[in-house]
Amino acid sequence: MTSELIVFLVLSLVAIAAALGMVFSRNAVYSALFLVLNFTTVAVFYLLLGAPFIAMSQITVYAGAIMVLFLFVIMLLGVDSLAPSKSLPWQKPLAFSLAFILVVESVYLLISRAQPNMVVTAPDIAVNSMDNLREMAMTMFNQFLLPFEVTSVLLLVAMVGAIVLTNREKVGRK
Amino acid sequence: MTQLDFYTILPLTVLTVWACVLLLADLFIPKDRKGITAFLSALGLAVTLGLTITQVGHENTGFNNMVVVDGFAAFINILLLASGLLGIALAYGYIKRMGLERGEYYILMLFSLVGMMLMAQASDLIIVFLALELLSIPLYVLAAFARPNLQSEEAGVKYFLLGAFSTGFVVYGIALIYGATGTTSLSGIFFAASNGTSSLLLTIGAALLLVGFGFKVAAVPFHMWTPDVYQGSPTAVSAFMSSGAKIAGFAALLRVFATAFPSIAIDITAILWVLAALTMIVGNISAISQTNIKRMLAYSSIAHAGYILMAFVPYGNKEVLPISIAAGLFYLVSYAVANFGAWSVVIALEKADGKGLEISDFAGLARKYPALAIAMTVFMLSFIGFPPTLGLVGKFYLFRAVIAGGYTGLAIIGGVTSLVSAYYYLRVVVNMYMHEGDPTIENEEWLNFTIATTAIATVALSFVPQWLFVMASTAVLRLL
Amino acid sequence: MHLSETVTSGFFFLAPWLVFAPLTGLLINLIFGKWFKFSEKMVGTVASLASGAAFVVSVLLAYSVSINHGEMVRWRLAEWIHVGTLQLDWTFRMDSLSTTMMLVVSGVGTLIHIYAIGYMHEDVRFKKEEGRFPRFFIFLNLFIAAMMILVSGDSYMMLFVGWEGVGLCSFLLIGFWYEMDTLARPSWANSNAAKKAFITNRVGDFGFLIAGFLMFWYLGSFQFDQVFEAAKSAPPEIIVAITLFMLVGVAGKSAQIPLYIWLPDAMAGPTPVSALIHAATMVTAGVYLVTRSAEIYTLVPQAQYIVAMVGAGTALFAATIAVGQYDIKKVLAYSTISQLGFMVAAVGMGAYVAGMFHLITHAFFKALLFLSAGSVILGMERGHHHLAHAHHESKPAKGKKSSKETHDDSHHDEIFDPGDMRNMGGLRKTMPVTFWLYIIGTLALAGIFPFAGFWSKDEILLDASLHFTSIYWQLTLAAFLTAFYMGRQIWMVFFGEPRHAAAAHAEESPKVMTVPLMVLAALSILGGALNLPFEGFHNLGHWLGYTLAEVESLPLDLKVAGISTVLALAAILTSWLLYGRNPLKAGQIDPLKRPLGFIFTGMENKWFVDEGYFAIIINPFKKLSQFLADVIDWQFWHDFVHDTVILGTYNWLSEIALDHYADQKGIDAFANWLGTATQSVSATLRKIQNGFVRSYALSVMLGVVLILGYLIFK
Amino acid sequence: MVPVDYYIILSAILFTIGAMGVLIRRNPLIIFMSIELMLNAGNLAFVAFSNMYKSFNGQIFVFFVIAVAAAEVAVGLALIVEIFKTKKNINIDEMNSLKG
Amino acid sequence: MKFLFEPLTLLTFFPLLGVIVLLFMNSEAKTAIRWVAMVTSLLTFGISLWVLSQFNASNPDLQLVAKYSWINVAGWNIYYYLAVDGLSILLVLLTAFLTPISLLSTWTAVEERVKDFMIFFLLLEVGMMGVFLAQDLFMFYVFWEFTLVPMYFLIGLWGGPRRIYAAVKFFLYTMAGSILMLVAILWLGIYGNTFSVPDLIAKGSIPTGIQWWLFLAFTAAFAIKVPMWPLHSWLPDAHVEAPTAGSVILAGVLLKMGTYGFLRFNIPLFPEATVKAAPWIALFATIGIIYGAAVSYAQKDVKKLVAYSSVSHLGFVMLGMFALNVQGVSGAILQMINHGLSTGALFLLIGMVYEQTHTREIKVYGGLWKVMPIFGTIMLIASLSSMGLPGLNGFVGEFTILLGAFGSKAIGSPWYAGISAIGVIMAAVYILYMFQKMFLGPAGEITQHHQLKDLNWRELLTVTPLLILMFWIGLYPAPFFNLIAPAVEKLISALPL
Repeated sequence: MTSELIVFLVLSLVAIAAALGMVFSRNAVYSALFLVLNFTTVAVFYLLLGAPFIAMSQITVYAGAIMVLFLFVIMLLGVDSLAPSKSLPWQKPLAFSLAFILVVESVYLLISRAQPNMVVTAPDIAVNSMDNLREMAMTMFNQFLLPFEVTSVLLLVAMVGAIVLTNREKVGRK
Repeated sequence: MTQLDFYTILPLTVLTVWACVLLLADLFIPKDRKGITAFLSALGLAVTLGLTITQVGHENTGFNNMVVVDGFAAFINILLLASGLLGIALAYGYIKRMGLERGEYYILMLFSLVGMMLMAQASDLIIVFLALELLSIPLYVLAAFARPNLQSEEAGVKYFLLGAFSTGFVVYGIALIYGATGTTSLSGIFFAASNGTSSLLLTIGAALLLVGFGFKVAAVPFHMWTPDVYQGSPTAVSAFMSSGAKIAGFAALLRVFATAFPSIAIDITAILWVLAALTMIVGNISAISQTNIKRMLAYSSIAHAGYILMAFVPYGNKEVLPISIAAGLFYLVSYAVANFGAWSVVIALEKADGKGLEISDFAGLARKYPALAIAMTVFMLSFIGFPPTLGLVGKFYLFRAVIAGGYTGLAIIGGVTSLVSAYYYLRVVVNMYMHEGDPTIENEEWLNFTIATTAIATVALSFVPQWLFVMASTAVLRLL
Repeated sequence: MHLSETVTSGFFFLAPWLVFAPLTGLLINLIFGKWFKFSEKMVGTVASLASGAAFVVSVLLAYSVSINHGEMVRWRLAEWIHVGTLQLDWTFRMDSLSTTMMLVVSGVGTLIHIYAIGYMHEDVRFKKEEGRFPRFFIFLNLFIAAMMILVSGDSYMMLFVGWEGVGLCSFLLIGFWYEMDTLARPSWANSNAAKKAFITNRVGDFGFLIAGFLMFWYLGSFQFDQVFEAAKSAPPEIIVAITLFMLVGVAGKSAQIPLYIWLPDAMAGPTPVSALIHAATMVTAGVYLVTRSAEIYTLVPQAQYIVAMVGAGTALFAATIAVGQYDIKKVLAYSTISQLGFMVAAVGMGAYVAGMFHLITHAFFKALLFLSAGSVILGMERGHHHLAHAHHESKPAKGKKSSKETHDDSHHDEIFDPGDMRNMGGLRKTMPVTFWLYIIGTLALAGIFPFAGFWSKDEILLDASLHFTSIYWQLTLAAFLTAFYMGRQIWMVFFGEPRHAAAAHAEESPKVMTVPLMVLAALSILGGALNLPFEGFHNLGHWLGYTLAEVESLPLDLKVAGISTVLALAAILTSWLLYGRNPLKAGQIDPLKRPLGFIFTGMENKWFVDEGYFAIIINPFKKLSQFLADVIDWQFWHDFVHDTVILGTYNWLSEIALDHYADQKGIDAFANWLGTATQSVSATLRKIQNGFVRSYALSVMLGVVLILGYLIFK
Repeated sequence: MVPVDYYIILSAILFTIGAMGVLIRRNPLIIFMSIELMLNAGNLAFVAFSNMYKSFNGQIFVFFVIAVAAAEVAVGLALIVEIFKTKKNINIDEMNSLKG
Repeated sequence: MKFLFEPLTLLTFFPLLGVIVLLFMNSEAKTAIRWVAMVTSLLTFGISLWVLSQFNASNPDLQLVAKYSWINVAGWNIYYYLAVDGLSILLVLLTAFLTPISLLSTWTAVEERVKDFMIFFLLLEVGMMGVFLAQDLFMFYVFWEFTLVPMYFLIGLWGGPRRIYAAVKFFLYTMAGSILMLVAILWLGIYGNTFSVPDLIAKGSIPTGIQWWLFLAFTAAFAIKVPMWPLHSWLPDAHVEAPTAGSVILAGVLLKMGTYGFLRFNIPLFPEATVKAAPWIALFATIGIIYGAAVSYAQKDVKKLVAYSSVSHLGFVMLGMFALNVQGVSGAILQMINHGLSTGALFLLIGMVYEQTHTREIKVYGGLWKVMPIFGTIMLIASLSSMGLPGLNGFVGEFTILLGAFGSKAIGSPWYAGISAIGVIMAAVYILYMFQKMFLGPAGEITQHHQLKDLNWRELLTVTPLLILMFWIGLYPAPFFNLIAPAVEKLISALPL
């Protein structure tokens, strides 16, 4: 058992625990914080996998911007917990069993049937360097130019949409 | 980046730029004259349509094989743009009447259309993914456009949450496909898959992707948002969604599966078979007990997704596929035309206070507005697949293709469920003709134009369907 | 078109006019009658002339046949049904047999037409339906036409056309007074009788049809000669089957056991109809059919024996019933059945000439009897009418009486049956002409020397005595009963004192009625001359010999003739002892009632055969069809299977996917019916489209899990 | 060395947890967060595969996914805020005026 | 565009001209509308007679062929293919003949939405003509389904109290059958690479096992339409609720589409299966004959009685057709016409009295003949024709059918015909029951209390042509048999008997 493996396992447990915490915590704020923890852990994985740029994006965009926005909305709405629900009593057990089956399926699949046999290489210096980043930028603005532009349009649309939805000046139909 | 690259996305670019310009221009258009935005949007669509037509017959890839221009894309794009035009026409009076008149309505539609068109042209899963989002996000907003109307907002939230949920599956599916093949390019996947890499991972990735598309086209069991969203959204949005999103979804489904995944056809075919059968059965049966016309049309759109899915079932069979897909496209056209017509009639009857949406509100329509009733009857007959409408020809082609593919059982299910469908479609006709009532309608010229155009097209095209079918076949031949 | 090349001369070209002549009369009356407002006389004259023309044609044809030495001649009018090997034509066949029938039909028919002018004139007035007069003659003419088709057809199928055609006319004429019963009260009785006749005949026709099918597929044709030719080489069991199925037809048309039941009811028709159709002509069609088919019957003696037994059985059975009847026409009706039994027995025994002979003489004297009976009935009606008028006029004077009998005014016609012999008595004084005519008819029927009936009946008995002893005794007994019930009738009707005021006031009928009767009476007296059983006098036998292959010409057997004559006289004597010596009083029960007890009850009630048919066939059929229609077809198949199962499943399926399920009681009930197991399934499913985002997501998830499961574990 | 399988298994578990969260929570915000978790799981798988193939493509895809997620968040939160303004409540189980 | 000038195109689509004219007419001008429809249908009848004059009776093949490629892509080969032969000529004439008669019967019966009524009626005529003339399976299917639509409206808009139920049921039942037929049609189209029926027949040799399935699929559609027992459940509803003209056309022509379908498609396309199925069809036909007759007898509604009698009568048609010999098949074709005439006449007549009394319950009538002598006489003739009295048309058909079925090699047993012949007796039972209870006997409630008028000239004119044909066919059917004989011979000779 190598050190990376140990680190991986520990971080995995943290990530899973954070995810479960997010899902099960009563308080929405806790959920959001658990999710931030999870995102951070995952960012570490990205580093381990030799993707520093993505790791940084993860921290800044996800854990930073997006989650802050979430927290902001949670605070704004002021709803921190809901009373236990009477509706859909069978929803939970069913969800658990489906989730369990899905996990079993995927683990079974990955272990026994479809092995992408390769081993993850250690994050060497070369990968996590500026050269690497430059390389990536080149790819992105050459090969992936179109998606990039589409993404920009997408963000614009999202912005317009958000404004349309929250702009109250022009009241719609009664 | 070459000229050629830009040529491939020329119509898209024009439309996007036009939408951005309108976004700004809209600020200067006075509140009571938002019709100008509508006309300008339509103008943009018309120009784009012209440009797209010039692309017919060309075959190019662009942006490092991210997008393609081919007959298939052109066919779908023309269909989408036509839908867009109809969508504007039927919305023009409606949003005014409902007090929703805001320029963003049309602009969001244009953006959504950009996403749809991009979807048809995509030849890389990245583009597919982004296009899917680009078409969806404006639709989420449009669904909730009638805020603070609770139903509309609820529709928006439901659509959004479930859409995002299905996006999760799409992302994970693409990840698995990438894991199996090392690429996201459709042709790359095809080559990798042909070389026999880890096909199960690929299959599962493809299946998850199918879930995403299934959600967009409202295939059972991914359909459940549809009735709620169609009912809650402003009717004009439902009309646009039920045609445009469906066309785009099917276009992507076809493009992705036919070009990237022929090697795993056996498994996917089995899944598609079940999906198609379930969709037809559940869609039609659920529609029976509906009393709200919007919900009924929603279930009807689910059911028709099932029929179109049938065309995809034999997608691994190289001999049958061309006619099968062509039949599917043909059916898509016949569905879209009748669908727009039917929704337009619903719009004509809808009142500003949200009344007039029960099927019983159609009672007596034939006596008071015979032309409208005849048009609605034509649409209903087309949905059932009855002469003399395009729907019959569509079903005929479709069933023939399915039988030729060796799926007679599926064809029989299709037949029996269309029998079931006759039951609820006829109820509309019964209400219009055989019950007494005193309906009032909104007489809006563009709406009437939409109804008349679609009704005439539904009947007239059924007598000369050949050119349309030839077009569809040619489109498919280029693709395959 | 002339089909027989050897014959060139004669009036055969007139053959189609056998049918066209009466049809012309019919059409004239039908189309122009109303237009030009034909008087009753005019209508009657046209119809009689039409019928008379048919008679003239018949005479000419018979003459033509005779000058051609009995050679059969066929005259093809048109093609009828030509399909593959089935080649049916409208072809007339003239030979001695068919021309004989033509003569009888048109001859008796014409006389009855004339008689009916007088009869119907009064009848429509008694029934207060004067507008119906022309209709009667239209139907009569139609009947003559149909009968002519029957007797002149050259194939079994053309015969069948006439066969059903006369059945139709019978239906129409029995139901002529369709809105009343025989006593002119509003009732379904007459129309029931008409319907019964038609349906019973249809049962017979069914046999005829099956016989026809067998004939076509095994003998290859319907044309008489071809059938006869082919029959010679056909397997006998087929011939037996054909002949027996044909016997069913004969039983239907000629009122033999077990299908005779319609004939007594058929007396609901006006009396000329009873005389013409239900005595003289139509009912003898069966006898004609067997005679016509002599060549195939001869091939299978076992079938012949059955035919003879049926005939003899009918003769005896019907005679017993006749003894117990009170209605003057009912007696004659059963008598007719009985006499038809004689004829069928005769032709069954192969005594075709005897059968035909009896057919002819019977046509004369039975027509005479019926028409006379009609005259009696009308006489009674007149008497009653007269009485009613007198009563009516005198009523204001008898104010007391009308206050005492409050119902007098509304029921001033108390139920009076002019045909009931118990109301008659002593009519010989008021209706002398009719009386004498009736006597002649009775003697002829009873077989008293030298009346026509004596010769023809004797010939049958003689034949029977030579061939089948059992049949001989049955027939002899029947002959005895015949004389007895006719004697009973005479005593009851014409002798003694009037038992009802109407009888006392009865009036004689007019000339237009009595003259035809006289002609018939003459024929009844002299008809025996047609075929006297003496060497050189077998005229009819000789004549029919042209057509029939084997003809027996038996001499008179004094033993047989003696026995029958003695028995007949004894029977008349017995009847005198019972009814003549001490005439019945009004309201007195029949003197036979006491000595015979339940046997007489059986006779009175026709041995309860009608009731039996009701119990065994008609009511079960009604119940079955009610059950099929209401329960099986409507409640089960239409309502339950379609509405409940199909529609219910439709709705149920759609409801379980929704939440409306619980609200809909009807569907709930249906689900209950399906059982609790399905309910629990639906209880799970019904929540699905519940508006909850999470549930919708669950559905997506379920789909994913299932698809992956399929892919991984398949 | 950590086999790629491990990362994929981890991502699968995270994905499932996210999906489960969507199914069991009633707060749309948490549901939305669960969806973000699902996307994240997908991203993790992408990066792992990207590493396996020694290619940037996977990473770039992840970049786009993050961008899309941001866009979705903008619209999604706007929707949720909006319905809260109308309903004064965001319990997803009470958003069922549309059903049947 | 040449196809537009084919005689059969003209015949099929001529009523559309009337529809177009009607569309532009003021819907209040009722009389003018009636006349336009009437003239259109009469001209169509004239065209059908002209087609008859062009028809060569001795030629067993398809004639006046109009065959043009219509949709021809990717091996579809759908033709615009109209033609007529001995099997269909009589039905074409019947359609053209009954339409003006039905229209005439609506002259006063239909007062509401006259324009719509006439439009639907003429459209129906187009559909029916198309069904009988189309020789391409696709075209046939289009027309076949199309007839449902106008009929649906005719029942649903101008029908009785339960008209909607009846209309929907009619629609769904018929469609249920045709769905399976559609699948079979498509299978055939793929198998033969063409939808043209003559080409498919010429190609022949469909494997027997598959033939059986295809036969069943086609049978599903046709048997429901006929309707064969036990699929008749829609018929009483449709007949009872339909307006008079609708009933006439429904009984007269629409039901024949089913029997015609067997004749045109099942028998020549699937000869082996046909021969194999013959005893079964005969069995069902026989049950239908007896059952229909028995059920008729128990009806209280006169229209229902006649409706059930159709089940019985069409049982005869099926029996004769599947006798698969020349007598049976010819008889069956003629019986289709006969049934159209006699049952059509019965419906017309019932409609005429219904117009005055607004009830169809048998027991409230009685003694009608007395007050309506002409009506009664005509009714009697129609009834007698319906029960197969020799000398009238019904007999010729039933007799040849039973004769054919009795000796049929394909059916293999005379029992079916023998038992069916009992149906002839039962026909007398229910027809006479109906006639007696309505026309004979003492005057019933309705007869007493209504001032019933006898037929007027228009009504007489409506039924007289039917009466003439009844007598004509009954007495001299040769011209009719001559028209169908060669085609029937050809049909039979191709069977593996």
